[in-house]
Amino acid sequence: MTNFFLLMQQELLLTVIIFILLFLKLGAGDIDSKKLMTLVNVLLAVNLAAGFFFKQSGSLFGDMFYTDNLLRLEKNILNLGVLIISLQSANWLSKHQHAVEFYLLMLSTLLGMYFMISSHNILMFYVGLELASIPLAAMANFDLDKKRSSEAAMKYIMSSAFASGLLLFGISIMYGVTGTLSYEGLKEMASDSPLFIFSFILLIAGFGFKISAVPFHLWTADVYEGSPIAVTSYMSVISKGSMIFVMASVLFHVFDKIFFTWYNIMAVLSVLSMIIGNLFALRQQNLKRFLAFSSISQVGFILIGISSGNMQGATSVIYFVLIYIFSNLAAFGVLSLVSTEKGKETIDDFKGFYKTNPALTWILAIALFSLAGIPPTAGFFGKFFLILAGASKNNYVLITIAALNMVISMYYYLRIIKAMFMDANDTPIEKVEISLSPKIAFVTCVAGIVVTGLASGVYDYIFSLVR
Amino acid sequence: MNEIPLSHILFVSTGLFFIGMYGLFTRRNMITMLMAIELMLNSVNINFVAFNKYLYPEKLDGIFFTIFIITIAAAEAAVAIAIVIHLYRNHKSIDVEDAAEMKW
Amino acid sequence: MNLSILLLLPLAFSLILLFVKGQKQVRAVALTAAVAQLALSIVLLFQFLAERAKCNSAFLFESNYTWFKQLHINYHVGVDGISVAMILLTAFVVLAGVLVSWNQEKLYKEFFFLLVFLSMGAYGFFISLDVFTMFFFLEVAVIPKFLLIGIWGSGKKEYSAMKLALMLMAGSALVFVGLTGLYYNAKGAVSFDLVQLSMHPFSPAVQKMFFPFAFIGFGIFTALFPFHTWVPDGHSSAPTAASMFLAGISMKLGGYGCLRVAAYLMPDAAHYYSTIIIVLASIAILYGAFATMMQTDLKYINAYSSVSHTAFVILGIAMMTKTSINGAVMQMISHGLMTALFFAVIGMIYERTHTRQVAQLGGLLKVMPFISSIFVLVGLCSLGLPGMSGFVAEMTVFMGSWERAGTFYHFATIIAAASIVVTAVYILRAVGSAIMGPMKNNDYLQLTDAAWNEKTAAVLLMVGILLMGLAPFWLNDLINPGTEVIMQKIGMIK
Amino acid sequence: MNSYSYTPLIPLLPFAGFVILGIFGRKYFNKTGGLIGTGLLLISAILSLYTAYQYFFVNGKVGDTYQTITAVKFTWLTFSQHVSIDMGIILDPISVMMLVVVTFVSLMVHIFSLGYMHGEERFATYYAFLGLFTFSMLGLVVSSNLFQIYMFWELVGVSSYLLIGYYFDRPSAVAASKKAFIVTRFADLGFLIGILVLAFYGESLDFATIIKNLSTAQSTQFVAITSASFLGISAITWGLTLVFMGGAGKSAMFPLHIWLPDAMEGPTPVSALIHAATMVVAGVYLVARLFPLFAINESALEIVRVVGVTSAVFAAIIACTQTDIKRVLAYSTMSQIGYMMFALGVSSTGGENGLGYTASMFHLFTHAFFKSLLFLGAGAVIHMVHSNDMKDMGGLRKHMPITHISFLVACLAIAGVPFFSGFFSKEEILLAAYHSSKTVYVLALLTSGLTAFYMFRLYFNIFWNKDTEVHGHHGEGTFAMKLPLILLAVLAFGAGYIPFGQFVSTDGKALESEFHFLFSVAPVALGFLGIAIAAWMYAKPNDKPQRVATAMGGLYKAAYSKFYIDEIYLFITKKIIFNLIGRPAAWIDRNIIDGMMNGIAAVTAKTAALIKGLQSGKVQNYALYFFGGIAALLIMFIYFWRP
Amino acid sequence: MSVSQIIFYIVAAFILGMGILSVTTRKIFRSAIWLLFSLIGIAGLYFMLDVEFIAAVQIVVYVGGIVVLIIFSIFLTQQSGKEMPKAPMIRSIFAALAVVFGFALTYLLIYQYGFVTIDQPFDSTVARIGKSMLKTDQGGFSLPFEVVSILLLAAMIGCIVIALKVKPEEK
Repeated sequence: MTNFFLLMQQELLLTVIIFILLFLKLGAGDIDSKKLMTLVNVLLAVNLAAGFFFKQSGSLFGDMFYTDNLLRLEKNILNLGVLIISLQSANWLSKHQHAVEFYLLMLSTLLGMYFMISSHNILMFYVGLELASIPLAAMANFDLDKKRSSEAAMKYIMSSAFASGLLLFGISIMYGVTGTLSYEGLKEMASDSPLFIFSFILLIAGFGFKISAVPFHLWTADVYEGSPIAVTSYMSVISKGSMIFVMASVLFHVFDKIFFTWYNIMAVLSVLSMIIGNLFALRQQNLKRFLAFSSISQVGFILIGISSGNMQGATSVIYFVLIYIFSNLAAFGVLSLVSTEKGKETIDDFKGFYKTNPALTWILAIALFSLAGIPPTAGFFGKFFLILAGASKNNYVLITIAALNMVISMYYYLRIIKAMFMDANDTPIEKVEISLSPKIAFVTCVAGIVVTGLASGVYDYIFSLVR
Repeated sequence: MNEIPLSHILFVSTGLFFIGMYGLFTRRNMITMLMAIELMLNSVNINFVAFNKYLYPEKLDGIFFTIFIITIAAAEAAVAIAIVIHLYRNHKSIDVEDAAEMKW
Repeated sequence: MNLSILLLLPLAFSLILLFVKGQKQVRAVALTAAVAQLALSIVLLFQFLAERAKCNSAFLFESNYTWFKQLHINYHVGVDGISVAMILLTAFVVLAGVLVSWNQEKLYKEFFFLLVFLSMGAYGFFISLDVFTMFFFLEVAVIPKFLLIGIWGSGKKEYSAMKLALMLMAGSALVFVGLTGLYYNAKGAVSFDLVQLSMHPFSPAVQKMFFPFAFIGFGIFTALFPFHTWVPDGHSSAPTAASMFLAGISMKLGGYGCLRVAAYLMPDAAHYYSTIIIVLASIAILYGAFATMMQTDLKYINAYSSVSHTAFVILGIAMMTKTSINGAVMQMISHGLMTALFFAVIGMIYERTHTRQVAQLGGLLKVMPFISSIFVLVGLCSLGLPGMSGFVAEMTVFMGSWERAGTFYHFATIIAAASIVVTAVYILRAVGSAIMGPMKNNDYLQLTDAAWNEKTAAVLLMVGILLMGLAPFWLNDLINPGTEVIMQKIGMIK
Repeated sequence: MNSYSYTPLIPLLPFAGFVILGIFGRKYFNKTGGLIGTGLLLISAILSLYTAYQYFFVNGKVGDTYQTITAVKFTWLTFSQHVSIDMGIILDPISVMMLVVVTFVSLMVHIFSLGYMHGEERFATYYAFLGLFTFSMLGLVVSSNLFQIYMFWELVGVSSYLLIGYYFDRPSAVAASKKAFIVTRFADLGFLIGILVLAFYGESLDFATIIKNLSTAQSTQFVAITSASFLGISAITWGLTLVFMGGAGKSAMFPLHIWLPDAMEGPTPVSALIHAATMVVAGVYLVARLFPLFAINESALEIVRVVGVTSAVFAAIIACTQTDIKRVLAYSTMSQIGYMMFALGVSSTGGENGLGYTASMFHLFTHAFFKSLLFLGAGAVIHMVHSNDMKDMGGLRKHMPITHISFLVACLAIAGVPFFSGFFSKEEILLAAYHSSKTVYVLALLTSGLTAFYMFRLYFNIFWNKDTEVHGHHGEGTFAMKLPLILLAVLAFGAGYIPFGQFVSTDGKALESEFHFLFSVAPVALGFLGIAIAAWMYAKPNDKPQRVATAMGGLYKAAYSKFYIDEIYLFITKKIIFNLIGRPAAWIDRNIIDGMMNGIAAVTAKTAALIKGLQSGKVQNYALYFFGGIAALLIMFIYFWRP
Repeated sequence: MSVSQIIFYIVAAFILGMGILSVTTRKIFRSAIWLLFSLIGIAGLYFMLDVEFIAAVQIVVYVGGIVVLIIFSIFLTQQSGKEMPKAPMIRSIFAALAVVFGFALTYLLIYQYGFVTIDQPFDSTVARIGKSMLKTDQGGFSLPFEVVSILLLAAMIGCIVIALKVKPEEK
């Protein structure tokens, strides 16, 4: 029984948090949103800290649930991301009348992701996946008075339903072919038969939908643009990150037999994602939409790391997601502040931003540098190691394409830098006050961006956990 | 009952799946799109049940999967309909073609 | 001496700069930083010479720490004569750059911060013995350049900054691919360590595959034809100190990389591709010179001439004789000093006259004899006047290139040598109409000559030029053991 | 250590002058700069004379042969095991002779300039440049190493550039300085490549070693250089010809002479020093320095000969038509150097065969004095009338007697009138030419007649002919200006009496040159004829010059226009190099190569715009593409890409 | 051909036919009804496959729940009699092509795979299902069961937040 509590400690804690909130909402009626947020943040921090305490691995529920230190770390990374998002969206949430519900939904999706990560059974995976996506659609609609928000939610739920339909069809065929739902069984039964590959590709498409890999990415930009910014950042880092973790472990451990098939699929998807993501990102004016495409191209890089199929690749992927969370959230954080306070989201609005908001400009700049992969930010290390891992399979065409795409991506990141630092603007965005909780979030992000790369301990730690 | 070949059942489910997909592609009303999605999910259910019965009768994996799909489909439909209704209430249209403000 | 000080010092100073307020204080800190760097590099030089006399290893002052253990990435630093020379060059140029930008008013704090930060990148690059670290520092230097040009530049600065950043990024992307290839394909070593890699030879097929990546990649940094077009725009839009750094040091990163990474680690491929590289370099030398001839903007003149001059570095490396490689290194240093000074002087002129168009200037010698004399001197250095660094370097390249027997190589050398005439043409045209000739604008009569900071900067670089020009044996001694190590690897092939 | 260890001082003293005056002159020594420069040079000149004395009369000889003494030598820059640039001073008859000539003429010019340049704004700078030039020229003549000579060669070029462009606010001066530099640079390119060739095969840059290696018939180096060939011409011919190209450029030989007349834009004393006596003979000196190699290669020597004689005749013809007195002198210089050049070209080594060599050096020696005298005299005249054009002059003999007499002496010397110095050296050259090639001899004879004519045309035009108004506010000039004239006049007369063959010859042994009375009849007669014609035409103002010019028709016009060589060059540079190479290169760079880079960016942007339709905003399309993507993957990985 | 086979083909044809009608008819209300029939047909199929529990769930959840929900929302949003607009022609064509192609490909693959059925009794009684549902060890499904409950909770909250009429803020 202790085993049960120790193994599921993160999930249980999260559930407890959800229920605390639920009862608060039901019992206390209108709570002061400031207090509420402090409470949630503290609880999340506790959950985060607790994640580092227990080091147990094992499975529960007849192998439905499995956890080990790596998975704990992955969950903790997500938890950290949620905490940062929570801190950043303080301004937005304090004005929103459904703050508690927002947290309830967000934390349920997080719970879904935990289960998805810990799943050792494809059914469990599916349930976790749906728990992670259905409430997300509701969250996308949280700007209740904005048409774009509803449109985004509609697009998300439709696409997601379609994708899960296909995914389920794939899973059903896979079940038909292998007769098992457990990962152990699938690992054993995986084969090269066309029907299995068929089902496998449908499964990949399901993954691809969540991580928005091209060509399964089309919902991304619209949904990101329309959703409230907190949701956008949540989708782009947490939701995506969780799926990447799952994908890596599923591909590496369950489908290792058909490595050569998925290796090629990953290569194709990665090339497409990088190129298409970059090409679209080039033309964007809206920063949220821009970050959507940039995140698509980032996924391309992650897929390279996944394609390596070795420990180095797995480590690099997790490492990169961590870095990506820091960098992307730093960018979204700035955007969130400006957008909430001043309602400005386009690149043109940010012209001359440096004159009025030097600190925010530097934060955004550092975040963008990290996204672009420029040293000494962590993004450099992340990308370098991903591609290095990809190169271990001697696929230098892929590597070259990736490297050249870094150049293209450089252009659009620098375009924003240019707008902020260099372009003249008569009416720049006025000075934005940064309250305490976003400040903490920014410090965390920037520290993360700087330290995660230079301090090799992080990478080594992840490496030591990877199976 | 085993005289019905599995492949024929699969024919039905596959057919239903793609009928649903066609509906999803071509229906402009969001509610009908949802209906199409339900068809797709049902086809998957048939698959699971048929596989379970015909190939792996010793365990109940397929049956359970079906049960969970049905549950989740209900939840999904509920959220989707909520979103659609919200859209309709605020913007008086549930035609997908009208909900294409964000693009490019 | 612990080489990491070379990194920590600029880093510390750049951080201090962030917390200092007021123009006077900021520039005082920046100046201190630059002087400290120069002092440090001079100390390094003497310690190096003393140490080398005692011990006979390829690299001195090595320190090697594990960085990313699982990836076999080390923080491995060490210097040989070539790197010491480059470090000295950097220190000279940075100090001069700080002095020249003394009166920087717009966003001065950021300006000096970036400048000092940049210098850290350069030092890091030159002391690295691990290819990863080297690459790290290579890229560290890109963004500060972009910002320096884009914020403080002139003309179509945003375009130029972007172009520079993108092309340099493209260069480092190629380098990156080359490096990953090296990493996995060394026989018996999965490593980025330069020393390790050099001990585990690559198969010729591998070399042939990855050499172009590494060489072109680094080549873009050093304005390899036809990837040089960032040079004219970037240099001409940059503020003075940034131009000085760009042309003086940044372009050398490429040359150094071509030599230290591409040629040194992949000698077979270097031989294999040498023909085509020589062709490109010869074209660049002469073509660059001709293109310079038609420029009307002083900065463009110098920028294009940089294309022509740095191609000597490429030529020297591709010729692969000991003398030519010596010459390539010398040319790097010479060009670094010379072009930095040239940009400094152009900056001074521009600051006063607000034009860089040759046609609008004239007779400056009358009103600002110091600046004009330095302009003439550096022009003469550029066209290879004996007694100045340019001559020594170019002649060494010529001699070295000619040592490579074969009509093709001789012909390439002749083409390269022919540039000395064209160089003379454009330099003298510029000098003739900007510095000499009648005064074209009477407003210029009010202009003042160089201030103390500008004089110091100019004299500093001029001393470097003359030191190298008058006593090249000294530099030769410094770099010779380094090139010998390289030659041992390259020379084995024949 | 040998007794010549002080010799580095000879070049270094003027260099010290350059450094001091160059850095501090403008501020601190603008008035006294001249004296400092002159003083330093005086010491240098005394040291040179002392060296000459020591060398020629005390310890230069071992047995009956003058030795080559290496006074100082250290390695400056090592290229490879054998090849290095050494800085050194070697003393042999020609270098010692040149030391004397250079320091002496330079000293005269320094002194003369004290008066001539008095009151200039950049007085100290002028002396700094003079010091730099003297240093470079001295360094050049004592070079022990082929590359060392090249370095100083470049340095003299630069000092010449600086001095020609001394009046930097005159566009013509700027243009002239540029032209001089670029033309000689072009020639130096040849020189440089020649050095590369010789060093490559000779495996050394040291004169002695290179000559030893390449002239020993059986040595490996000799075999290599004579057997290697390019375009059917042996490597040694290439090497020597290219080296000679450098010499021809600096010595203003046809067709690289175009810079010399323009170089007269510089201050006149500078012309006397650089463009008459010293720098322009560097080419001759270079060939003499490498003469052992030239002597064994007939093809190279042939080129030297042809170029020399062509230049001699060509320049003499042009000189007859020019009206700018300095230009006349410039062409005359070119012509005389042509003499020296072909004298080398007709020579070979050893004893009597080396007569041409000795004669060339002899003429170099005498020419230095009378030509610098002519220039200084012209300077004095220009100082007086403030014009270069002989149309503005006439009848000046009354106003400036000392100038007149000294100028006359120099004219007589150059015209080859017996008992004047030029006579002796010229006779020797003619003799050498006569023995070697009759064509050369005839042309040389013709030139000597022309020389007499144009010199006296000059002389009469300046000092006789019409009387001109002279704004005689400062008379004939200061003592500083007169003293050099007098001293040089003495030498212009007396230098010929030195038994030159005793000291300078190809093999270091004394060469007894006998004097053939009958042989000298023809040149002397021609000389007098030339003088007579000049007197007939120009002694009094009349219209004969016009009539003759009209009678000569096209030839006169062509000669007056310097045979359109300048125009040809202009055509080549402006039309061909600038328009057909430079402009296209710049254009290609901006539009094609840079256009490629921009094009990549544009194509990317265009592609991005083209595919934007994918993101149509319609969720059903997204689903369709989604399915399309899956279908594509399915087909790809099920049917085509099975690992 | 046995009776059950014949019944199967009739049911199969009914399911597919209703499905096709449901996605093609222009009247939205009819569309819902055709969907209802199709789902009932599927329930019939489950009966034929001896999975009565699933059939019952199908009837309860789909027919009784989802379709009703849909019909309600149709009433909320639409006048039922109105014809629905047609999709753009090009998309219909592509959709048809994609669907036909996808069906052909999928079924071909399934057909070629040749599932080998084994003749074994299939015990899908409610008792067995119930026991498995709450078992926590091997073969149990209690964890997903619990997770789905949270999912339903979250979905409910989401629906409430979105669909609840926003009251004007009182200030």
